[in-house]
Amino acid sequence: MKPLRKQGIILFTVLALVLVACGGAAEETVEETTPEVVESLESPAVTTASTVDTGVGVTAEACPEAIGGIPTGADPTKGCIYLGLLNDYTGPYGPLGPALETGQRAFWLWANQTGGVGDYSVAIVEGFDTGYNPQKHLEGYNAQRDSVAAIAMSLGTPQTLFILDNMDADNMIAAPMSWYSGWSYKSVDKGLVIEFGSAYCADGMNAVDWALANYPVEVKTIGIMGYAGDYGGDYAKGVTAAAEANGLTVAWEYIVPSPEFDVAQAVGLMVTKPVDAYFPAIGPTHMAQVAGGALQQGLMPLSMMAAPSFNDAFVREGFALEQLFNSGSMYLMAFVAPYEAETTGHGVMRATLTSMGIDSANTFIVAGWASQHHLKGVLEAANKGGDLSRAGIRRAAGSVYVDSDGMMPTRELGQNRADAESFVAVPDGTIASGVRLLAGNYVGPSAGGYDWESGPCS
Amino acid sequence: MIIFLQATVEGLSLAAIYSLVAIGFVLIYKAMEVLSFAQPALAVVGAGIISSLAVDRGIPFWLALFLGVILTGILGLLIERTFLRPMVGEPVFSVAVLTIGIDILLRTVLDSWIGINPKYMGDPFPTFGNFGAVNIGGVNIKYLELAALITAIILIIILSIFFRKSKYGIAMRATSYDQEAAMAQGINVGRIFGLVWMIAGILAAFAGFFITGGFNTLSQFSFISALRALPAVVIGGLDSIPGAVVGSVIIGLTQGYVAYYQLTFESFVGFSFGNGFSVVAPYIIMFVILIFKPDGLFGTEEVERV
Amino acid sequence: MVVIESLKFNNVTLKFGGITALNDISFEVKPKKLYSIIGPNGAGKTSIFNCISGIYRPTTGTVKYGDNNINELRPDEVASLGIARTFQNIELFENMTVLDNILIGCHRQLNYGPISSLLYSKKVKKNEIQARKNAEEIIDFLEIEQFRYSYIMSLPYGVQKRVELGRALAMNPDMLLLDEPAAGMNNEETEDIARFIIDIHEEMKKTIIMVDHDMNMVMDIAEEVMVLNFGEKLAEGVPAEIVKDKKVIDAYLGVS
Amino acid sequence: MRGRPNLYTDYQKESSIFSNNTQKSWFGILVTLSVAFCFLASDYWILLLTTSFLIAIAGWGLNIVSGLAGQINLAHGVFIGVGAYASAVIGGVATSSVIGFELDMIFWLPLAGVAAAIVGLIIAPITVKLKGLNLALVTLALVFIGSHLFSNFKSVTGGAGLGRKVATLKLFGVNLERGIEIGTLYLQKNQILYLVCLLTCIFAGLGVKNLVRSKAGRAYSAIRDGDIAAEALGINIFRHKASAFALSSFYGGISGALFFTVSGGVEPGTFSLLYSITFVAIVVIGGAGTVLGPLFGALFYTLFPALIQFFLHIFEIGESSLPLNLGQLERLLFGLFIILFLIFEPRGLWGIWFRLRNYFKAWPFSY
Repeated sequence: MKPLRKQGIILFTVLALVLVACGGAAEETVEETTPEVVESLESPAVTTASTVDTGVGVTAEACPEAIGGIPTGADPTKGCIYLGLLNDYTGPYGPLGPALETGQRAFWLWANQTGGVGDYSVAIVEGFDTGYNPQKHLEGYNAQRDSVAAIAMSLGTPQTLFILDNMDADNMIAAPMSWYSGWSYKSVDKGLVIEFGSAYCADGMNAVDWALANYPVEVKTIGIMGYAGDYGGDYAKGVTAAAEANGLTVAWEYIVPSPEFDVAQAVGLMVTKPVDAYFPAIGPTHMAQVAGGALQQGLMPLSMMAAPSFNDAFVREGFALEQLFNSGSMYLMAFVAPYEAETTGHGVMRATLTSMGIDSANTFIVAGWASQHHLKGVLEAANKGGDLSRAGIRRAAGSVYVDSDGMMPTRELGQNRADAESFVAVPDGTIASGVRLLAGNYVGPSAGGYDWESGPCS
Repeated sequence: MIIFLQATVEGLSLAAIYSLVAIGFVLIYKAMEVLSFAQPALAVVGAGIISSLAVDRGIPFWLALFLGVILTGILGLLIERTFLRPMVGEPVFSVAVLTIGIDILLRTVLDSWIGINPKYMGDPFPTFGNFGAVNIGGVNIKYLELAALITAIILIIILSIFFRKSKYGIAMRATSYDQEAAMAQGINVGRIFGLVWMIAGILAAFAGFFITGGFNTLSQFSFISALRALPAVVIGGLDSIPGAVVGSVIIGLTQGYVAYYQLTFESFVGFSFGNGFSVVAPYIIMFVILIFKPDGLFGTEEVERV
Repeated sequence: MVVIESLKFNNVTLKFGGITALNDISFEVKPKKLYSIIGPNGAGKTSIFNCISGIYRPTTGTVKYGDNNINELRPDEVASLGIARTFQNIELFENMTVLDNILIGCHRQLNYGPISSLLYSKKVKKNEIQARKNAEEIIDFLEIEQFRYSYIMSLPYGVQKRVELGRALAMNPDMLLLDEPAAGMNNEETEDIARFIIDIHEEMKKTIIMVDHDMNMVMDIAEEVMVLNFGEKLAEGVPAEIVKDKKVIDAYLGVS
Repeated sequence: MRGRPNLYTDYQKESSIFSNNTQKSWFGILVTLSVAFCFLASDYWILLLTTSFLIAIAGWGLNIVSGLAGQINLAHGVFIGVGAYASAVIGGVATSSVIGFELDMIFWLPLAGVAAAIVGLIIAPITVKLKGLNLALVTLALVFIGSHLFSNFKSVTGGAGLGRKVATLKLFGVNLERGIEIGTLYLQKNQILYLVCLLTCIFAGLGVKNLVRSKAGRAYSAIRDGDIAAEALGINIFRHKASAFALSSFYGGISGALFFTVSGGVEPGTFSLLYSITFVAIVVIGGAGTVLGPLFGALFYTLFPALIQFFLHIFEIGESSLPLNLGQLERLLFGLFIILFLIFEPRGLWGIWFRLRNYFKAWPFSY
């Protein structure tokens, strides 16, 4: 007999023996992984139950006192609901990831101190660094899926889409940190993504409408640059739609995936085909390089930035482009009213942050905080319905009224309709948050006339 | 036409930067037959030192630049002494991999210092007049680009005088020609190796500054720009300094023209080369040239001896 | 058994840039001869070997082995015709054992590809055991048993020379090119090598071309001798004639 | 006969993989332990070891072309990528943006290797002409050209920043995505993958061992140590360099197919220069040109982060008190290990093991 074949047989024999021998030990894992799939997403969830079923990620033991260096504010007499966190610490949103996380942790600190969710406090586990990469995002999801009831933040559109099938199989819902218009439609998100704020697509339309109505210089030719498959595509769709409606010329569209965005090429476009206004939906690092590069070529067109393109560091003293961002040619679409806004939610947030010793008015802390309101609403509904298993939470997310203390419009989740009320702001170094709100809950004629029930823009 | 000139200026300034790194590669290769993959790391470390001195410590920029360049040179010297010296006589492959190790070492320390927010050099270029550019007949030339061009030309002139006239320069030429004969002539070859690394470090630091100066900023990805000097060296031939310069010009201009004309060209021919093409174009050129001239355009052919 | 062929140089000239390494060289080595090429350093002896084994291409002229124009072949194709060689500055594979070096010599006789290698099929096994037997015979013949598992770098020079001879023999060649087999050896080692060469020639009936500048050994064992100087052929003939040739004596005395 | 390691009673024994019963039983014990591991260890450790096996396979691949045949290849990651995408296309699910045929693992696993090998052969006419540093530089260019193609070949790769899902785990028509029940035994997906990778790893290792103890392996080493002498011995350099590249790519392709099946998705940005260089470093640290080296290197690479944490724990060093974060510390030490091994132990971990083994063979009689 060939030695190889002989070895193969030995190997298989050993394998088989060990498999049989270990058979008993592995048995108890069966029930844990057998998935329970929700029969109907439309089935009524919000009933009042006396006992609460729980599942993965919900424990009778109390939450730890602090995770990630921030207190959870958990009640030691209550159980704990764990939430996953897929954050970016090293990729293009690396500069913003920690701020988002601080906002989220601060939110649950406040929520736990004010009663938590039924008999439970809520804690976000240690964040997983996804590097804004879909593959690592999935790895992070797999690392956390067996220990969390839902995901507090899944950063990025393509990344979240990438794990959607797995989320579906696990009945895992997630709050996104992305405003893709698809999140509002079950055909795209399978009812799993708990969206908040206006979609990029609506922002894109409102950006065009607002600029035409309010910018002192006439805009005729525009350019669009953005990250493909990401908010760039969605924002570009909105901008294109509004440009068409208003008879503007789109001179160029530079939409490439974020890892391939070439600043030299973007600047090259602005030089070779000058425009009156451009609509960037890129990351902050690239934004500064593009704006600075264009300026060095003597170009300073109107720039209507999608929210993720801006970082309040741009208007801080000592930043080389401070003057440019304060020059009145740069505007941004904000996802939520800035730190200083006068709503109940903003007030509570400011008080909580101050009590934590955080005096930063960073826009991304606000975004992080705001992102958790709807998730809390869903968890509360699930608790009320007596089912805090993942399937129960998913069912609850299918139809629930959520409110954010005035931070965002009150709305019903699970409706196939995207939000269109945008915030328009201008960078302003004299304000703590770095942005001054110019228009809140703004809906321009393009977004107003658009049929939002028709499905996602891109 | 103005756009063409603009692309040419951008390309030439890139060429200047690449040639600084490329000459460092060639010097080390000529003297020791070592291909140093640590060169791009030295460039960004140089930029890091300048930034930390000028911005974090508040030292006047010109002094910081001077100190940064010298310190990077000394770092090169130290690397040669500690890591390269024990490897004399080892196979080229081992030494090349070793320099990859050095590259990882240097960049890890630097990356941890950079963090996630890009660093500025504190240079005077962005705040000059019209945000640091001069307009000549419609062509915008950034002061930074101008400085890179002038610095590269001056350094190349200084180096060629150094090799022709000074005692050490002549000794270096002798060493690169025949190591053993040089030793027999009483040249301290070890000292020459150190000197070569020091010069390479100084050149790299200048390149590092021009890569990251102005709005370009120093980030964890800056080294990729310096790495593009590698195809320049290969195109020119590993052991030829004029080759390194020519190679750099080829690579720089390619990148400049691709950045400005790729999209126009693609819409003309109706075929896309793909996103980020300007970044791979140099490598494709290098690939093609190596197929036809395995020793580069100016490299010496190896003769086999049995 | 393949018919043993004769080797013919027809007006071979070899130039490197401005230097002429070989100038219009012609000679013939008949089958089963022990032919020797002598000459001072730089005379072009090794260049002749390099022209035979395909490392250098003659600038003009042809090298024929039987009907084959071997000046057009790659080194491995030349080797496949049954021409083995050793090198002046020992080109053994230093990171391997003596046994492995000799087994590499058997490369040509092993008839299977890399995929079979990977799977180690029955055929491979049979082949390998046969090769191992052949290798052992050569080890026996050259009396290097105690070095079988030693790494080359750890061996003395004389033994390395013997191993290299063994590696060439392992190819089971018809013609053996020996480049200074006795260089750098003491008298005793030289005698050993001479004995091996004679055995190879007489018992194994192989054609041998030997390059050396040790006149004594060459004159003792060679059947025919060619003398080179500065790339030119000075003389050719049986040893007894050559030692009397005035040009040869001049050249040798002039150099050494 | 025991205790006399270099005494063989016949040639068959001498050329076999395990020359004595002690070695054979050690191998058996190791395999048994490895199989048992997946039922005893936590998911974390199972994943870690699965990764080690796959890195070892890729490492062996690189070792064939670089360690054995001495051809520097800085683009091994590209071949791994080719394997990953081949398997994703053959075994993956088609979506609106990417193609996929949802075939069985018995198709996609070998074909992934074959696809990578074919790419290796296609570029062989270029690579075999070059030697040493020039070859290294061409492969460097390959890294950039390869990742450019990966990023832009969207119907296959999903595009940069987006990526695609990989092959589904289906073997002999049985879908294993949700685990499988065999009688009373329940195997989770990660346990199945662990066993598949272990098995592949064992066969890959035996393959390398077979290679070095027969014609092709010896020819590769000959080319590495002296290509002129090798040619003079009748070794066709072109064919052997090309076959070394093809075999190496085959291993890389197999590894890539399984590697990304374990992570679930693959994004073109993965196949960067650093990714390829990591494999070079793993082979160097493990011991280039040796059979066990890449396995040692792979285990070292995947386990040393855990080791660092262990030491930090023992010496009660808090993560926050370090000047670098853990990831950076790992990278720093990794770089340092490359340097230290090259300077002090060019034969890598294998060299250390070799000396230890010889020491204990002679124990208690030291020389």
